[in-house]
Amino acid sequence: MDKVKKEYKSDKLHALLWGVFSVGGFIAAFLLPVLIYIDNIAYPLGLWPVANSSLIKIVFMVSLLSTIFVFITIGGSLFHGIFRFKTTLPELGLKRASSLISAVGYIIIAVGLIALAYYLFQLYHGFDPSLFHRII
Amino acid sequence: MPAIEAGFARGIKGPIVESLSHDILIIGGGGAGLRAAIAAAEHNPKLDIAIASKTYPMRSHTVSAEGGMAAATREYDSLDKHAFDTIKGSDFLADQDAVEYFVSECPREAVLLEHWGCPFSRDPDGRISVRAFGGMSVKRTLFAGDKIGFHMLHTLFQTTLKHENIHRYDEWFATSILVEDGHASGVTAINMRTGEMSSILAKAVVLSTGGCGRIYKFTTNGWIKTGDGMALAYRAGVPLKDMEMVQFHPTLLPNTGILMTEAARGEGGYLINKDGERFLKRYLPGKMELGPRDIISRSEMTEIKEGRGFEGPYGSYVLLDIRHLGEDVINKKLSFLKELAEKYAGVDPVHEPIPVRPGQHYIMGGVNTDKTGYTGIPGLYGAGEMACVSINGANRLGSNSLTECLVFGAAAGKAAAEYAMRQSMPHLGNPLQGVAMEEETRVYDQVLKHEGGERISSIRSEMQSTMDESVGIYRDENGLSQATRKIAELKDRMRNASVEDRDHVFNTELISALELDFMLDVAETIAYSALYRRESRGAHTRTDYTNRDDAQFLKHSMAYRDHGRPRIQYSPVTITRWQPEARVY
Amino acid sequence: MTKDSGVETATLKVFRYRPEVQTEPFVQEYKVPYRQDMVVLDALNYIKDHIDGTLSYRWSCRMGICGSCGANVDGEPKLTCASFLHEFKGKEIKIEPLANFPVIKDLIVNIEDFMEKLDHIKPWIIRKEETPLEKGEYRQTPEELEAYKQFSMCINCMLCYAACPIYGMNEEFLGPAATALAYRYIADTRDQDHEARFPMVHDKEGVWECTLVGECSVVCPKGVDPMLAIQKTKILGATQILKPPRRGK
Amino acid sequence: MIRELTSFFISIYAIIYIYQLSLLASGDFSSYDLFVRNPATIGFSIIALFFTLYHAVTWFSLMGRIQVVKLGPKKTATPLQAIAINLLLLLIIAYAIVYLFILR
Repeated sequence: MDKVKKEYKSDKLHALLWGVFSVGGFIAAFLLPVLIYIDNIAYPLGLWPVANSSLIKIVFMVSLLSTIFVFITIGGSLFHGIFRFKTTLPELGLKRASSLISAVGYIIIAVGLIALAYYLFQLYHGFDPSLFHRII
Repeated sequence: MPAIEAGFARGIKGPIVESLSHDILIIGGGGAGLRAAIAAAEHNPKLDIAIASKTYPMRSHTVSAEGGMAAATREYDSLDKHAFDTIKGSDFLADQDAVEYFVSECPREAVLLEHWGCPFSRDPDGRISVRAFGGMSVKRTLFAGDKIGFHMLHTLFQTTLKHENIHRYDEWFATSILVEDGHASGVTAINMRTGEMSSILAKAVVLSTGGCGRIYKFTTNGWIKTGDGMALAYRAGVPLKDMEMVQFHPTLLPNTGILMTEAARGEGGYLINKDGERFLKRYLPGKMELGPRDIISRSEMTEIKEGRGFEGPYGSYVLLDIRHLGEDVINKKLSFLKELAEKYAGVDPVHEPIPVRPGQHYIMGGVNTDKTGYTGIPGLYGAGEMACVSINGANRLGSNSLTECLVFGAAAGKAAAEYAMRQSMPHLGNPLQGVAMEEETRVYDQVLKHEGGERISSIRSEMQSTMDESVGIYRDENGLSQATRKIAELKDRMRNASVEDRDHVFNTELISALELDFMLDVAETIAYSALYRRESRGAHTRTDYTNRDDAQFLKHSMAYRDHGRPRIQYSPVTITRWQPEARVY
Repeated sequence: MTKDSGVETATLKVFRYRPEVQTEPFVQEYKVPYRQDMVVLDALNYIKDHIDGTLSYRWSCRMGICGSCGANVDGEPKLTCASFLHEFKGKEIKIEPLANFPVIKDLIVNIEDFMEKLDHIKPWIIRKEETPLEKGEYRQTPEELEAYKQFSMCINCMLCYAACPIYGMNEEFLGPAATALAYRYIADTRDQDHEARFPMVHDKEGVWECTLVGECSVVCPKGVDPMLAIQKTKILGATQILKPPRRGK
Repeated sequence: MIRELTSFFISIYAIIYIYQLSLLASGDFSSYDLFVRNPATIGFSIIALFFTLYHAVTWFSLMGRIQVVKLGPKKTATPLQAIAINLLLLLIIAYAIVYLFILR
């Protein structure tokens, strides 16, 4: 009858990670579809809204707003996708490997975010605007 | 393959392996027992309190109560009205001082339960909602959908977890009360998980084991309701009071005996016969479906006897029709009833009436106690359906039983706490050790290892059929004396019964045998009390004595155990302000 | 179901474990007369009464409210009192103890782990100030009741734990029912210290372990939807870190 | 399993997009052009779009249950209504982005 009571402590880090994951879920739901459509479907296939345009029209244009938009959308989606994929692995009976997979997942997220920030920064500062005026 | 539990295969370690002790020991973890534990813990946080129960507390049968709990909480209501309704409902067999105490404590207990978190249904202004109930003159039944018992039990159980000084013995089965120098000093109990018997000593023992519905075949009661506490107290020398007063609820599903809550009628449901008429107009013109349970059950039987019932594979039945209440009310207030009717009767009550017939539901009688739960044996208290204070007399009004568990559970817990604070802890020396060892011999040598050959299930089944047939809604001299003879025969045959399962670990068959042994004693007191009460009062209906006879029987039957058999005596009914009158609704 | 000498019968293949008789579990087959309206529990009771008194299982109310009689029926956690034989028509029925719990005997499992977790989450109303009983009940509107009512419907039957693969791998995981009950009190307007339960539910092995499998909510016989409670609790945890730390205590 | 697949496609798409950005950032626009016009890239992107929309629907249905959508002081949306409202919101946001970054 003498119970050893378990010590409980709020796990703030996990709460934060889950919070980012959750916000990432909204980002992936609301913002990602339109980004995929414009940059990787409409642009290469010449569909609306980039059809009949004399200019290259992709979402990324050199403005602070579009830079932030791409960072949030791709960063959030990447975090959400990897985090969710990683958490579903234990279901598949991969519990034992999951801490390794977790580590790999977080590394991918970290490297991805750094690369994303790096390229966006590079583009924002050193981009040749004439590219956007190339006639299709 | 599921993982198996290693380390449980220990078996018994030999004579009375351990002696455990607590200030207060509560046997039974249902509504009354949990309330008693909290009352004692709050009365003195230094007291060491234990609840021993043969099931986990949240499995106790309080969980099945559906309709609600009565308390005069509204401005249009009064304690006197509640008291009079209860006394009239009891056919004037209730002790009126006890009823007055009961109704005065009900509102307080209801508020306490609410403060502890019970999710009561609410009015738009935030007050606890009330509904009408059978035999109650005004709306005073507080409810939580149609699962008040479930919510009450879980609220109480979870509230006991708050108290560090309440310990639990889950799945321990008490086999006898240890009495030393006329004082209750604890119990012998089997730890079902290991099969070991221990004595649990205590300065005070509270019995709250619930009713004994499983004596009957067709009952709303769960498997665990085998009258253990009644038999324990009876064997320890406490009389069982008014045991002939067995309540038959009017609306059970014909096949399973699953209860269709009285709240269905409280909310405005109809009872319908084969001719499509609300037949209660012939029996209860003033109250119709809001009449007391005994009269409605008899009315249904009369309808069936006179050919106005329906015939089904499980006997005759009538219909409970709630279609006119509308889907919204049914979903909000009777959702459990809907779920049960759909699942177990294949009937959607929104669109079809539900087949119902009367069956055993509750026992008004029980261990004789006073208002504080005291049984007359120092240190021994009782509360809940198991006890008979009595507030229910010859017929309990629906929704009084849950508040009864709270009011008298609290009273017993407090009285036990006060008593325990004055006492010193008993020791397991002589003669207690000897008594405990005798009990161990009885359980393990005479019941567990006995080679007899007769199945306990066949004895149980015959007992249940006898009770259903001869000690049911209608009774007569012939049937009752046959029943007493049959039970005596079954008790003889019980000595020749054997269990197939000889394991110690979780031997449910051994527990069933011990329960059956208890039930036979309790059944015998019911049959004898019914045999000698030669009148009709409340739920006790004699076809050979059809009238109430206040001159001879305005008194309580008291069944004492005398050489293993009941000896019936009578004790007076306390009348304070309400003189017996004809019971007309 | 098969016709056996004119009588329809159901075949139950029951997991047996009798630690005092045999150290290893085994499977025993029973044939039970079949009726359309029989539940699995009726079949078990028939076996116990007429065929084999040693078969051990828990049950009581047989109306789906006491929570005793859970078992894995054909691999799915179910209340045996609420699973009809006809649902399995045409085949044998495999009855096993609830998964993820240690077996004590036959279909009886040890649920002490849950009982401790229930104790730990403080499943009672915590008040900073008590109101005297004379002032009556705490007012709570039907809408406020609705916010937690569903989560107060848990009968502790343990089906959700038996269905949860995460609990199967890590018994330290707080699990579905305990979290649902914690949330039930967190969401109750009468409770005045919701955060008292945050360390338990937001523990490393609290809600964060849940990967949204959702089986708990599928098997729940009372519509509690523990997965939903876990998600709501996660949101509380994530928004909690944005708030300033609590003072005192 | 579809949930794992949606998250898989979403993360792979994000990684590919970062690669595309790197091509742009290198200043060699033709390599970017060549990459996004590759039928394999387009094919993958169509699948990714499909799974992202699927993710949106399941996410809205889950979130609709966790955070109840209110239609008025007394009226709460049914789960289906909540999904519909969110999908409508998705279309509005998508058009706003198209307008902001492309049409303007």
